Amino acid sequence: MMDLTELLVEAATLMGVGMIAVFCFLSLLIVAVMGLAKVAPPIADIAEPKPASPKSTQPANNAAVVAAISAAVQQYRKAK
Amino acid sequence: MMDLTELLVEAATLMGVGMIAVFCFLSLLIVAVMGLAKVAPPIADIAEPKPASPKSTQPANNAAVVAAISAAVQQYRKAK
Amino acid sequence: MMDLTELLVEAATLMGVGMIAVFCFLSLLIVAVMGLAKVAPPIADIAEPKPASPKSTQPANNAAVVAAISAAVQQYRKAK
Amino acid sequence: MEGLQKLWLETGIANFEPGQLVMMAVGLLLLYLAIVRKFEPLLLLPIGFGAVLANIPNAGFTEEGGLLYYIYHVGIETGVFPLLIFMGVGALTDFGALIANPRMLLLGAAAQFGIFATLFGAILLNTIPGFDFTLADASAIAIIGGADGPTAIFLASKLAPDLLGAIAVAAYSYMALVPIIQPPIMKALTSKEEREIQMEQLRPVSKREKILFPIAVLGLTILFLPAATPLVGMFCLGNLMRESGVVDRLSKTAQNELINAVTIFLGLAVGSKLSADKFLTVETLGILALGAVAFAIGTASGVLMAKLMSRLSGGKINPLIGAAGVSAVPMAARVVNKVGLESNPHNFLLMHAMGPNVAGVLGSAVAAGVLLSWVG
Amino acid sequence: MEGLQKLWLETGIANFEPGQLVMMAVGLLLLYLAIVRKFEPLLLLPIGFGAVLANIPNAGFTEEGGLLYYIYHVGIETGVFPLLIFMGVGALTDFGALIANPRMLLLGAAAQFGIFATLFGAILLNTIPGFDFTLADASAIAIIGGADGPTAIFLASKLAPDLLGAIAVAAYSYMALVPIIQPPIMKALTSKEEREIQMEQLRPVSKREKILFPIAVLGLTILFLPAATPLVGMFCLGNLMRESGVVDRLSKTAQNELINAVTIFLGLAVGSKLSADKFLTVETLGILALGAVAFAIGTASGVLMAKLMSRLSGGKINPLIGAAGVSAVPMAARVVNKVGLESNPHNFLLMHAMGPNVAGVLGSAVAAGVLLSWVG
Amino acid sequence: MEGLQKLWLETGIANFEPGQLVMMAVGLLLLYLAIVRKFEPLLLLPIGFGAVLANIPNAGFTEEGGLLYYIYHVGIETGVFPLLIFMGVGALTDFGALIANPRMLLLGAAAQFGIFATLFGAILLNTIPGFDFTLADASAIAIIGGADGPTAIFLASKLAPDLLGAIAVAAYSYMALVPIIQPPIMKALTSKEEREIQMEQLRPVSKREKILFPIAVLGLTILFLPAATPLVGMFCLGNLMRESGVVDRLSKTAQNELINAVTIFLGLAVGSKLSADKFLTVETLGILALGAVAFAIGTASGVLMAKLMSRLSGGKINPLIGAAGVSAVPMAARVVNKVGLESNPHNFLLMHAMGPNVAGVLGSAVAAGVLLSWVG
Ligand code: NA
Ligand code: NA
Ligand code: NA
Repeated sequence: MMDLTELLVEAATLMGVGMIAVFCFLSLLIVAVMGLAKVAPPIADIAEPKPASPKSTQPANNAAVVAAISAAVQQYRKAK
Repeated sequence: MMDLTELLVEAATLMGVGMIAVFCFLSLLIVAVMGLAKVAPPIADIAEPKPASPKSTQPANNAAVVAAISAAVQQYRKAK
Repeated sequence: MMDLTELLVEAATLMGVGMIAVFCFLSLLIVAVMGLAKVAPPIADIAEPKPASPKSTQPANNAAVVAAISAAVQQYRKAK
Repeated sequence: MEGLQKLWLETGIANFEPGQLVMMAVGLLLLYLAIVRKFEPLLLLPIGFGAVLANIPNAGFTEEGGLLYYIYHVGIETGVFPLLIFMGVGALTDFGALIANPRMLLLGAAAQFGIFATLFGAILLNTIPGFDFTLADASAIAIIGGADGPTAIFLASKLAPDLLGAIAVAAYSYMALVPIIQPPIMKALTSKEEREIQMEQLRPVSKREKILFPIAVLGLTILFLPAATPLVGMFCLGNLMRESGVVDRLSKTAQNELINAVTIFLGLAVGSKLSADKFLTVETLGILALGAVAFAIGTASGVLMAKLMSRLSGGKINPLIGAAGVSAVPMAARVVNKVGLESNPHNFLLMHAMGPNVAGVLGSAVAAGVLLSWVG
Repeated sequence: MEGLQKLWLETGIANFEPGQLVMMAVGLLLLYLAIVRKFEPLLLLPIGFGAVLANIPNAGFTEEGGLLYYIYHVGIETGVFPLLIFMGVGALTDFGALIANPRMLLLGAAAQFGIFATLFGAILLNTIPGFDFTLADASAIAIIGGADGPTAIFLASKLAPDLLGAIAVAAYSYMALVPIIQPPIMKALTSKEEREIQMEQLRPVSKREKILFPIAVLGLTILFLPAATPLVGMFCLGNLMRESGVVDRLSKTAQNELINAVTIFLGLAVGSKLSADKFLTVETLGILALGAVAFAIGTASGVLMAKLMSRLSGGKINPLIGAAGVSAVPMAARVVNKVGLESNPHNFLLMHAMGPNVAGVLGSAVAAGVLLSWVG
Repeated sequence: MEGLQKLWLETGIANFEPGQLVMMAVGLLLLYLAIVRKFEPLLLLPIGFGAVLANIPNAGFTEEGGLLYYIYHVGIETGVFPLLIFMGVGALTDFGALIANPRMLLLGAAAQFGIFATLFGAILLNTIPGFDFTLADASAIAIIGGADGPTAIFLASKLAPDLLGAIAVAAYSYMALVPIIQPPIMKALTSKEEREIQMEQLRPVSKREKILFPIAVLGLTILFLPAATPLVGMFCLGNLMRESGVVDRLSKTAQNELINAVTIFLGLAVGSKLSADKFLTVETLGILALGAVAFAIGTASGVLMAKLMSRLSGGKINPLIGAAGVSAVPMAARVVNKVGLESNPHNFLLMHAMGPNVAGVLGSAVAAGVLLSWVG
C-alpha cells in the first residue's frame, strides 16, 4: 500500500485534525449545555417533579401499564 | 390494475362481508363464553384456588424452580 | 444401509464402550473433586467470604454497576 | 486544513437533504408528544427517536449493515415483533369483565365498522388525483380504526410495508388522542338520561372460565378465521400463560422484560420507516385524515350499538360504554368512566367499559384476519 | 353471498385434514397435562400450544415466513436454545451436595445404562416390520433415558430432527411421570432394612471448591470428550457465573429472564414439530415405549449401583438414592425422599439424593457427548 | 477395544495443538483476573470463558454451526451488541455532574490525546520488522486509549476484526488496571498544593436540562459528525429513556436484563476471537504495549489540561480530576477521589470527577466517529 513515510504523515495529520475536531465538538457542547441552563429554570423544576411523578410518569395510554400494575399487585398479594 | 368502480364495488362488498364476519364470529364467542359459565362452577372455584396455589402452582418438576427459589432466598439474605 | 446384524453389533459395542466411557469420565471427576477438597481449606473459606462480599463482589470497574445501584435506590425510594 | 476539510465534507451540515430535515422535525415532534404531552410514550418515544436516527445523512442506519436495517428485517418484516408484543399484551390482559358479561363482545364487533368504512373511504380517496391506494393499501390504512398498535403494524408489514411508518404513527397518535376525539361524539349521540344509567355489578368469574376463555377464542379462530391465528394465537398464548397459574415465571417475563425489549426495537424499526420519500407524500395526509375518520366512525358505531342494546335490555346498559369498543385499552375505558362521571358523579363505568374495551382488541384482530384472508 | 363464500373457503372447517385434528387433540392433551395435572408445565404448556398452532390449516405457522418456522430455524436448528437453557440451568444448580460426596457421581454414571440399553433396544425394534431406526435415530431416542430435556432436544436436533417432536414430548412426559414410574422399581429392588438406612450429614463445602468445580468439569470434558463441550461448557459457564459471585447481574439474568424467554420459544418450536406426518407414525409408538423402558432401566441400574456401594461401604449408603441418578432434577430426589420417609418417618434423604441427581445431569451430558462423537 | 480407540481419537488430548493450549491458558488467566482479582469481571469472565471454549479441539464452537460462530456473526459483525450495551450504559448514566459544570467536557476532550498519540505510535511501530499495521488497524488499536469497552469493540469490528480479540482484552484489562496505572502519573504531574484544592459544591440540575442534554448531544453529533451517531445515538436513546421519566419500563429493561444478556453474549463472542493464530502474534504484544501507553498519555493529557484550567480559573479546579477524563467510569473517578483524599482527608472529589468521567465517554465516542469518518 502506502509507504511508511506517507502513513506517518497521515497519522500525524489525523492526530492534529482529530484533536481539533474533538475539542471543537466538545466546546460546542459546552456552549449548548450552557444554553440549556438558561432554557430550563433549575429550581422550580427540581422541586416540582417528585410529587407529580407517581401519577404522571406512566400515563398508561395502553393496556400494558394498567395491567402490569394490577398484575404486580396481584403477585405481591400472592407473595405475602 | 382494476379500475376504480370495480375497486369501489369490492370495497363495499368487503365492508359488508367483513362486518357480517366480525359479528358472526363474536356472536359465536358470546355463545361459547356462556357455555363456559355453565361448565365452570363459579363460586367453589373462586374460593378454592387461593390456599392451594402456594403449594401447587409451581410443581417444579425440574431443577429450575427449586433452584430459583433457593437462589432468590440467598440473594435476599445477602441483600439484607 | 447396514444390515440389522451389523447394526445390532454396533449398538452392543456402543453400549459397552459408552458405559465404560461414562464410568471412566465420572470416576476421573471423583478424583478431581477429591483433589479440590484438598486445594481448598473448607472452613476458613466458608467463614471468610460473607463479610468481604458486600464490598468486593462487585468491583464495579465500569459505570453500569454504580449506576445500577443508584438507579435501584432511586426506584426503591420512589416506590415507597 | 485539508484534513479538517475532509472531515467537513462528512458532516451532517454538508450533506443534509431538505426532506431529512423535515423528517427529523417530525421525529422531534413525536418525542415532544411522548415526553411532554405523554402521548403513548412507550411507543412514540422509540418511534420518534428512530425517525431521527433514520434521517441522519451518511450514518447508514437504514442501509444494509445499519442497526435499524437489521432490526426492521429481523423483527418487522418477519412479523415477529408485533406478535411478541401481542403475546405480552395477552399476558397483561384480564378478561374477567368480558367473561362476566359476554354480550359486550357485540360492542367490540360494532366498533370495527370504523375499519371497514375507512377501507371504503380509502378507495373513495382514489377519485382525488394523486391518490392511488390498492385494496391492500386501503386495508392496511383502515386497520388504524382498530385502535390497536401491534395489529396495525402486523397488518401493514404484510399488506403495505411502504405505508408502515405513516400507519403506525397515525395509529399511535390517534390512540393517544382518544380523550380528545371521543367525548364530543359520545355526547352527541346520547341523551343525558342515557349517560346517567347505572349498571349492575359484574358477577365474579371463576379461574376455570378464565383458563378456558383463551382456548375457546383460539378454537373459534381456528375454525372460522385461520388468517387471524397468528395475532389471536399469540394473544391467547400470553393470556393462557397468565391465567393457567402454572407458568408464572414465563408469564412474568412475557409481561415485562420481553415485551419491554421488543417495544424498544419495534419502535425504532417503525421509526426507521419514517423517511422523507415514504412519509412526505400526499398519501400520508390521506392516511392521517382517514385515521381520524376511522376513529370517529368506530366510536360512533360502538355507541349506537350500545344504544340499541340499551333499548333492548330495558335500559340496563349505559350506551357510553360502546365507545370503549374501539379498544385503545385502557384509555377508551377511562374516557367512558370520565364522561359517565360528568353526568352522574356516582356512576363508575370503568369496570363495565373494560369488557367492550378488551372485546375491541379481539374484534380488530378478527377484522385483521378478515382483511388478510380477503386481500393477502 | 359470494363474498361470504370466499371467506368460507378460507376457514379452518373447510380445510382441516384429519391428521391435523388428531395433532390438535395431542396438543390439547399436553395443555391438559400441563395445566390440570401440572406435568412439567414450563415446557409442556408451550409445546402443547405450539402443537395446536402448527396444525392450523392455512395459517402457515411452520411455513417459510411463519412465526414457528423462524423460531425453529433460529433457535433449535442451530442448537442455540437448548444451550442457553443449559446455561440457565447451570446458573440455577447448586453442586454443594455432590462436591461434599463425590462418590455419588458413580450413581449418575450407572443410571445412564438406561440410555445405552435403550439404544440397543431401539435397534432391536427394527426386527419388527415398520420400524427402521438408524443408529442416529436410536441414539436420539435413547437419550430420553437421560431424563434431561435440553440434552434430549439438543441431541435430537443434531441426530434426528424428524423425531424431535416425539422425543421431546416423550422426554418431558416421562420426567413428569417420575413419581409414578420410579417407586415400584425402587421398592422391588431394595429390602426394607436397606430403605431404612440413615446417612451421615454432608460436610459443608467451601466457596473455592464450588468455583473450581465447573472449571474442573469443563477441563475433563475438554480433555476426554470434546463432543460434549457445547452442553457441558454452557452448563459450566452458568454455574461459574453463579458461584464466582462477581457477576451476580449476569447470573441473575441467566437464571430468570433469559431462561424464561428461551423456554417459551423452545417450547413453541418443539411443538411446531408435532405435525401429523411426523408424529402419527408407528415410530412414535416405539419412541414412547422405548422412553418408558429407558426410564425404568435407568432407575433400576441406579438403584443396583447404590446397593453395591451400600454393601462396599458397610451400609452407610441408602440404596434408594441411586434412583435419583437419572436426573429429572429435583423430582427424582423428592421421590427418593418420599419413599425413604415411607420406610422410616425420620429419614430425610433429600439432600443426599441431590448429589446423584445433579450427577445425573452431568452423566447424561457425557453420554450425549459419547453418542455425538460416535454417531455424529 | 477398537470402540474405545475410536472414542480416544476424538478426545481433546489426542487433538490438541500447542497454540490452543496457550490460548486456553490465556482464557484461564482472564478468568483468574475476573474472579480472584475482580478485574472487570462482567466482561472478563465471559471473555475468558469464550476463549477457553473457542480453543477446544474438535468442538467446533467457532466453526459454522457452532454457538460462538452464530453469536459473533449476529452480534459483533453487525455491530448490534456493542450498540445495545451503549444504550444500556446511556440508561445507566447520570449526566447531572457534567451539566452542572460543562467546562469539564474540555477534560474529556484532552484525555482523547491518548487515542490520537497512540495512533501515531502504532504507525511508528511499523518501523520495527514484524509490524505492519494499516491506518485502520492503528485506529482500532488507538481507541483502547478511550478506556471504553463497547466503543473499542464497535470500532475494532468495523476497522480491524482480526485484531478484535486482542484489542478488547487490552481495553478491559487496562480499564481494570486504572487504579494502578493512574496514581503515579497523577502525582508526578501535580504539586501537593494543587492536589489539596477543594472545589465548590455543584449546583442542582433540573429535570428539563437532563432531558434536553441527550437531545443536544445527538443534535451536535448529527450536525458535525454523523459517523459517530450509531454510538452516540444509542447512548443518547438510553439516556433519554432514563431521564424522560415516561418510559420507566423500557429504561429499566435496558439497564438490566437487556444489557446483562447482551454482555454475556458479547463477552463470549469477543472471547471466540482469541484464537492462537490471531492472538499469539507479535502484533498482540504491540497492542498490549500501545494500550498501556495510550492510557498513560490520556491520563497525563487530562491532568495537564486540568492544570491549565486550574490556573485560568484562579485555582478553583483540582487538577487531579483531569485524570477522570479517560472515562473508565466510575473507576477513574474513584481513583481521583482516593488520590485527593491522600493529600487532604476532607477533600471529596468524587462528584467533581464524575463530570470529566462521563465527558470522557462522549469524548471517545467522538474520537471514534472521527476515526470512522477518516478511515472507514
Ligand atoms: Na379494536
Ligand atoms: Na440424566
Ligand atoms: Na474515553
